[in-house]
Amino acid sequence: MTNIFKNDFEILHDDKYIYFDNAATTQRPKQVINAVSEFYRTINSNPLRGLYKWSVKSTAAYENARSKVAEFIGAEDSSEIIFTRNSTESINLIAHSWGLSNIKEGDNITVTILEHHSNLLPWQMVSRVTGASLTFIECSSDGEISDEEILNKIPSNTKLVSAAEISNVLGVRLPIEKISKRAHEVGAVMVVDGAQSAPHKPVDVKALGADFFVFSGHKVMAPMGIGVLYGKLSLLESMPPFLLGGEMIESVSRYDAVFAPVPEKFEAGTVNAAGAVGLAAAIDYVENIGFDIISQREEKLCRLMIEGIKTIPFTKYFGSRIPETHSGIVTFNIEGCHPHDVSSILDTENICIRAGQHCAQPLHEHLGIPASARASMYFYNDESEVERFLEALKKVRSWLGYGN
Amino acid sequence: MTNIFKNDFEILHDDKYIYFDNAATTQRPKQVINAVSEFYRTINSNPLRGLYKWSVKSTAAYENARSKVAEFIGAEDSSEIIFTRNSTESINLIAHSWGLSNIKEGDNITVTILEHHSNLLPWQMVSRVTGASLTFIECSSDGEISDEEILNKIPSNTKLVSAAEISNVLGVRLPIEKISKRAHEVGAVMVVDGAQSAPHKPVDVKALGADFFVFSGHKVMAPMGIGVLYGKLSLLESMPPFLLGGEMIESVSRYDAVFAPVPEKFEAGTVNAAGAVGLAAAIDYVENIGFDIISQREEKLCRLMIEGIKTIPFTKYFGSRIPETHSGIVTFNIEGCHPHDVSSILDTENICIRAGQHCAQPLHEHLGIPASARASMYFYNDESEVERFLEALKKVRSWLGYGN
Amino acid sequence: METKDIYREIINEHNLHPSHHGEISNPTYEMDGVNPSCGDKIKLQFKVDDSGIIEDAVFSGSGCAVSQASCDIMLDLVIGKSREESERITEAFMRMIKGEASDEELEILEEAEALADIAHMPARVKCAVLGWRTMEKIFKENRQ
Amino acid sequence: METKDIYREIINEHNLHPSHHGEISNPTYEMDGVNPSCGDKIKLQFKVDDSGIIEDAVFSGSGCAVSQASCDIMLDLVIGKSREESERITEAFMRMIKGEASDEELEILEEAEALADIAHMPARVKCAVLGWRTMEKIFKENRQ
Ligand SMILES: Cc1ncc(COP(=O)(O)O)c(C=O)c1O
Ligand SMILES: Cc1ncc(COP(=O)(O)O)c(C=O)c1O
Repeated sequence: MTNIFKNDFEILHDDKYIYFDNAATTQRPKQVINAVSEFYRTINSNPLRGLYKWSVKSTAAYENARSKVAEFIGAEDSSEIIFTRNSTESINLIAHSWGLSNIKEGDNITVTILEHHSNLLPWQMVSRVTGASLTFIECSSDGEISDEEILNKIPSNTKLVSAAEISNVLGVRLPIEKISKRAHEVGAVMVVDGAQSAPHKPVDVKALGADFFVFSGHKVMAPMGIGVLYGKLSLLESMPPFLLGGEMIESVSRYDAVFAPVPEKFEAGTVNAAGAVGLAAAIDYVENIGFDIISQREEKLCRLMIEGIKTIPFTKYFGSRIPETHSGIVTFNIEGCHPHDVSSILDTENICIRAGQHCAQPLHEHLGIPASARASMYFYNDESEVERFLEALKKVRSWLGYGN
Repeated sequence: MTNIFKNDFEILHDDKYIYFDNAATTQRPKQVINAVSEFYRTINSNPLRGLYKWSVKSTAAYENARSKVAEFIGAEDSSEIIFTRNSTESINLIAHSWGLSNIKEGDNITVTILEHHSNLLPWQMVSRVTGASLTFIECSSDGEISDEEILNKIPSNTKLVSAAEISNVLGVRLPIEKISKRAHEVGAVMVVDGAQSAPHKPVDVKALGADFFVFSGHKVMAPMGIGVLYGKLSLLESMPPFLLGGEMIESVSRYDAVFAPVPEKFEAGTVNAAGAVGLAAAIDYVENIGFDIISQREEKLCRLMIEGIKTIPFTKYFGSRIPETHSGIVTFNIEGCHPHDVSSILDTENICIRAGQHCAQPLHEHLGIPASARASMYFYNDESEVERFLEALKKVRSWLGYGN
Repeated sequence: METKDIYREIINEHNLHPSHHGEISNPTYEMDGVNPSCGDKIKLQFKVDDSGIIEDAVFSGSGCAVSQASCDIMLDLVIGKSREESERITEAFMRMIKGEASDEELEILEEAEALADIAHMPARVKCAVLGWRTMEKIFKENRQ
Repeated sequence: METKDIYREIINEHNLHPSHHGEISNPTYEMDGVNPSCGDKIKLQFKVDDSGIIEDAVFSGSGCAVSQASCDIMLDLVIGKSREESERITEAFMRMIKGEASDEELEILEEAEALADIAHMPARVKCAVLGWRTMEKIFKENRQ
């Protein structure tokens, strides 16, 4: 193994396997796995509640993770960081708490056609419950969003706009700054789904114009079961709690309760302190590698893969023609071969890719394809893997019974 | 270290510390810590979605955990098991999904005065939103619930009854079978909060008469961030989903979605497969020790502790006079000493106990005490620890400046 | 059998050259089936005579090779049979997919037995059973 | 200082024999403070003259030794001082608790300086600041 970027990832040491499903979930370096084990082996206890040393240390570790996340995405104050399970829960929290208490009939909610179901279904729900309209910003077949779309699809009665920073299907980065500018012009709140951006590029919630920003730990090498919701302090303070119970209270009587301040107000029940500690270790790991190296490697791999795909007959890829703007994600189809069969065949060569609609059915309908295959890479992937992948891809059609 | 029950718990190897806060969260044996690490080191991937070997194995590991949980609590079918983050989230799910769609003005909800806030606040919310009344089953100062209370406080307009199987303050077991019988007589749905029972005794949801049953992994030696909601299949099938997004769908269009069958319907976003695998390892661990040994040890320790406390002046304990019915939990107060100071002083002797209201403020008000101290033990604790605890307890008042 | 061999020996033929792909007019029963994980959609159309014999049946729609082939093989098997027989065959198929079928059950599955190895591709089981589940639903919703 | 020494040398005395525990009639200001994590509830009553000098002040309610003692020490310090001075003292106290106080700040804290070691008991910081936060609130909500 000559790829030093795999050193810390034991699961990747067996060169037999090529893991190209990083947009679904990333692998965890030993530093993250060990940070979690270490927590359990040395200071495990229920944070926030105990007055003894372990609990004080657990609390400090948990709050340190919160500060680290705040810094990682440019939040002003660590109490703007709420720990959740994943991006999906973060968005549901916004929808239930901010959405249902601020959006009314006659209002509008705008999303883009590129959204992951997790950033669509909660807004369908708010629209259904409140009677607000739901409007879609469309994109070109390459995933481009025009200025006119932004202008036209964010009408003045818009109360909330939600958009992914990077599409999990096309890898393209959306013009978030322009979208949030327009959103703020009409007085709407801007939600940014950073599930696919936080792992790949530096995030600055202020520069993005994000009033809310969400991401999932497991997509940035942290453990499963820990996610983040960033919200502007003034917004979070104005919102009712979502889940109820545990330490999110100030006082409770039989029929009523007074809630704790932000961020505790939104963290009901025993928190996942070990998960937060793992997320802190993952952020350290990312920052140690550096986003410059991460993007450089991803860009090189995307270029190699896209150039290769272009030479394979019957095979086409989706999204931008500029490989460097793919954020590690290359989605493609082979004529006459269903993506599920492509994935099964590649699996026989121990190549892990995803096939289906990638939780983005409306986008697939918009692009006019029933499903697609997706290879998604991270900095620990390398050129030899891309080459093996391309070799295998060339043979898929013949394995599926075609003459060529 | 002669206590072999500590062998697998590295954090407990340093005899300096006495961990008596097991009702807040338990410690994790190396088998659980390793099962999680092993998952990440060998098959980590996003389950349910992938068509390649790792994802197939992750899926199998995740579903195997589901079956194990189903068996552990006597569920009929593994699809009756929903993975959540913790008991709190499980109860909130029931409240939002079943509660808000089945409870109306004029209906009644009954809980007990012993409930943890997590099993109270969600029902306050349902009562507030729907206009249904909220009724409390009271208990005696020992934590006993009379048959009359059950009869009188579950009137015929009751739609839902929710009760903890074991109180996290008094350790007493509630007469769940009688409560659920009465609940079913009036046609109400029975929710059992098993956060404190699943770690200590065998659970059979059918024998309990539980339509829903919840517990937290972290209280039964599993990792943080994984919890369980059991629901009768017919109920779960009738319920709308709670959190939306990810793989809980069958199909999604721009304005609408069709949801997947149970249990996926209730598991939005990337699941915590590693957490579920850790929970499965914890259940194996519990079953390997055996509940007979677990209760035997807890009973012996409770007896020793309660007998000891009885001999210490100015010190009184709460709950049943029968030490064997305390489920490892001994809650007490020392006259003139605030529980927080007691806990801080014991911490100087490296004894970890909890002080405050233990998320059960209404119960404290009912018992007429502003706060209490709680020592909660598990099978890995031992007699020498209880003795050291009692020695330290005797000195607390003098450390707090009293002549005796 | 290895995945690639399953494709080569059984799936490809039925996927690329299905015998029962198409549409018929005036079917006795018609039913759509969806596999959310792959976005597959098939439509089954059955002509069943008064005595319950399946005179003709076709499938249409798009999907992966596994679902298409399994559907074609299924129709090969049930055309000319009674609904009771086809329900028995479906049961046998479902048990085979779970690796629980008896020798007799395997026998009545004829060519479909080759799909037994789908059990080694658990992620594809849903594809393999799509047609079968849809046929099952036709008969369930049209109890005589 | 070790936790037990903090109790012995400073907390116990003020907890068991507070100088300013009680209630007064006709206070200029009155304010409740709650510490949710321990269930502590205190009530502060202040008599402030026209020039803003704190003539008298008392606390009542129940709570842990740390909050009671800290409150008593605080009142020792501010009685006879102006509201501006007491606000300056509060600021110094808050900075001390975070371990950020300058030498001059520590000086104006006098006996309260002994509570600096509460910083070694992070879980008890909320108890230590309960009275101070409540006093802060009195002056904030009653700006002249
Ligand atoms: C009886 C009871 N119910 C519910 C809970 C809440 O559990 P969790 O914090 O894991 O959600 C607890 C523990 O804190 C408990 O003891
Ligand atoms: C753009 C985007 N949003 C949201 C999600 C949902 O993330 P999670 O499943 O971690 O909640 C994903 C990934 O699945 C994603 O790619």
